[in-house]
Amino acid sequence: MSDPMIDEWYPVALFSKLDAAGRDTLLMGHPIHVARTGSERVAATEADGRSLPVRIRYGHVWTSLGEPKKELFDIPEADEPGRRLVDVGVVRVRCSPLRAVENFLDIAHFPFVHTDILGAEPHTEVEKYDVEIREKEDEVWATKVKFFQPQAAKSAAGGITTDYMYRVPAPTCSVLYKTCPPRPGEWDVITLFVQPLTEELCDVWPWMALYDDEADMTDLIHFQQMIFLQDRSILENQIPRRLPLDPGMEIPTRADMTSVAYRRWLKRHNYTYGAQLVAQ
Amino acid sequence: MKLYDYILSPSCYKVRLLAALTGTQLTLRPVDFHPGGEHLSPALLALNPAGSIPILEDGELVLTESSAMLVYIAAKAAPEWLGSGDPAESAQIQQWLSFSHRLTASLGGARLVEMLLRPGDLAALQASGVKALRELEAALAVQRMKGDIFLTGSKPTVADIACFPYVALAPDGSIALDPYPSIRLWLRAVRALDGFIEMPGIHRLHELKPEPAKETA
Amino acid sequence: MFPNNWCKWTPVALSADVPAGTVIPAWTPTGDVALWRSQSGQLSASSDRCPHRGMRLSHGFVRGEALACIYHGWSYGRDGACLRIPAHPDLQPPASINTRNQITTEREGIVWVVNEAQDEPPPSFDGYWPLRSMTFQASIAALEAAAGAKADISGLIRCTLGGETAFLLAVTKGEAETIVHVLADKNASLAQRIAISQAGEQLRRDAESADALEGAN
Amino acid sequence: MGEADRIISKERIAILGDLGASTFIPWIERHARKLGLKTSFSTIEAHRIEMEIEGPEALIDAMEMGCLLGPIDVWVDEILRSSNARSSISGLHT
Repeated sequence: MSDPMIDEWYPVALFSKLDAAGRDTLLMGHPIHVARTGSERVAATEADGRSLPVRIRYGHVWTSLGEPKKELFDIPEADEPGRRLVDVGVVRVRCSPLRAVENFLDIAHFPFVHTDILGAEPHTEVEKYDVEIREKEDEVWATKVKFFQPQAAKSAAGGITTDYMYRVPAPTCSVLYKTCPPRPGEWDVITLFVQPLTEELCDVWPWMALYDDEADMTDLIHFQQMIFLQDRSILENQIPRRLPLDPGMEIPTRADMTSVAYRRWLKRHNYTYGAQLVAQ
Repeated sequence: MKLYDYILSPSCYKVRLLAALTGTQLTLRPVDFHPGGEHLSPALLALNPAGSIPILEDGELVLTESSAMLVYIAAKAAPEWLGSGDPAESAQIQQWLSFSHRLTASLGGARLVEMLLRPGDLAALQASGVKALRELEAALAVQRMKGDIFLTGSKPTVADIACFPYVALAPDGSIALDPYPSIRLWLRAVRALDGFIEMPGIHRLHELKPEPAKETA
Repeated sequence: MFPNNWCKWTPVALSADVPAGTVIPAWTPTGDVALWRSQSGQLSASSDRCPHRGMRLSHGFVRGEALACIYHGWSYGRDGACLRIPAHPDLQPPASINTRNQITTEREGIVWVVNEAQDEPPPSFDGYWPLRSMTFQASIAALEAAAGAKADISGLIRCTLGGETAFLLAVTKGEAETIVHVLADKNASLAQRIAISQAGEQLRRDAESADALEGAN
Repeated sequence: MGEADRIISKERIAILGDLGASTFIPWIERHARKLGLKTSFSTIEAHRIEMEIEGPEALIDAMEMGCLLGPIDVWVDEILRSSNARSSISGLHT
């Protein structure tokens, strides 16, 4: 049975940084070349010369090794006027692409890994929140997530309880909506786009669409890079490297509800590239 | 003092760290090193033709080498970080400052390849990184036999700060620190210093804080 | 070499490399362990994997008498039982959530680990001074060839390093990796101990190049 | 909710889905043992398993989390608990 993940869209380059010489990279173990061919045009080709479908969205170039049955997922907020779109850049991580997404969906690690920024002891409790798999959209959603944060964003001055929503629209992509300190009632959008190089190696391309008129663009980039780099040593030291779809060697609790829903959704769709099927 | 800074740069972090440890105020000017490549922009090349960061400005003075910045900050704010003035000790501090450039080239090079996808011969960088770590481990083992924990004695100096970041972040370049017990204790001693600050990839020493008491309902 | 037919214990570290309130990674034939010493000085060897989500516990932290995981802060007592799940602060975790600790003991400055209870304690190396632990990217055979001596009945390789008598406790980690705990005579002076430590570096170079030559043939 | 984590409760749980694989019951028992929970099965069918579980609510929640995912050869549609009508993360019918 071929993995249906082959038909999904994946980020393979930052559009603003892609030139005519392009870049050689890997997608699910296959060497590919991505290069700019015009002011708004990009070509992606496999090693044998086969050209791959391309989309340019959310600051990134997207392609697929298979035949995508669905258009690249929509992030409506990306087109809202007044938002600042932030290309955060790429970071390579020696872990399963699925583990990178799962970690992004996790809040319980904030006090220990993002200490004094996204969380701090003694505020470690994860309160009940809602998780659902939206059938029409075929996406995982976690809503009514709340967590106390000493410095939730670059624009946050002090500690506040931050509201979150998480969305998984594709097996290696996640969109996070969080309270936007300068504009109560609006949500900042922070995404994690993951390029699966192999089942145990990935390139992570964070991207943001923020309401923040004050902060310097570089500050915004640095803040998000700082957060993600605090996670990197965790991701590279989880055993096994692949994401277990059988939790027999783990102990998920209610705080891991989003992780469980994400893994269930992967399992239902047979999205197993980067997954470990049997607990060992 | 104004520091042209990048949050993920261990060399910039050296300067931020010593400033924090000595109570020196820095004005940070973030540089979009990755993905923007701003360090190679005309404005920054005019300040530092080498195209590297950090850059430290203090009035007319412009410094472009992190070791020089450490010496400058220590001399201005906390001369004890330059050692006691004993000739042998001063020379050893200089030797470790020079050694730190080998760490930047090897461990730092491997990290740039592994983490930020910069071109480079990863296996060669890792091999020279391991060689440097073994040299450091051997030296620290001898220091411990003498009853000292830091590179040149019982007190930390700019030598320790110059070597600390790239060593602590060696795993970012897929170089394990597991085989180095003396390095591990030295890293911990630096991290436990009063006023220590972290950078991404170096976690908080949570053990220094007591377990939070259970909130009573 | 260890472990062997008569001794199931593995020497995993030197006591001095695990001071109170620290955790280090260590290797045993039955799996990696997070070797940690509580604030009161008690040693434990936990499986190096948090039962919650698989994070290596050797990256964690020791507070009081408990080892905590760096990822979500789950903490475990000396018997391996889970003590605290910070995401659910009011929950008293069941003892069945457990890090499955191995048995550990210390004798004369060497930490030994075994996975099931033994009638015999590990061998005593009274009269020796544990100097340092080193990892060789070399087989035990290459180590013995470089040292010019074979392990005796007690598992000890007695050789001359830097003109001084040294003793090596070798643990075979894999075909091409050996962990070596270097000991000196208890009466060795500081200068003699330093000489042995430095000469250990040459011993490693010799053993590793011997293996490399063999690989080239 | 903190209170509930300390109170020992007894719940009836029904697991619905494609549960026929012989691996599942031993898997559930093993997972319950790991959580220190007492379980007793009253129904074991290919599409429905019912059991009684006793322990702190947070651990019964954890049991629910584990079983929702389960071993790879089992698919759990949803888990019904006597304490709340339906699990909050079920509802995937494809």
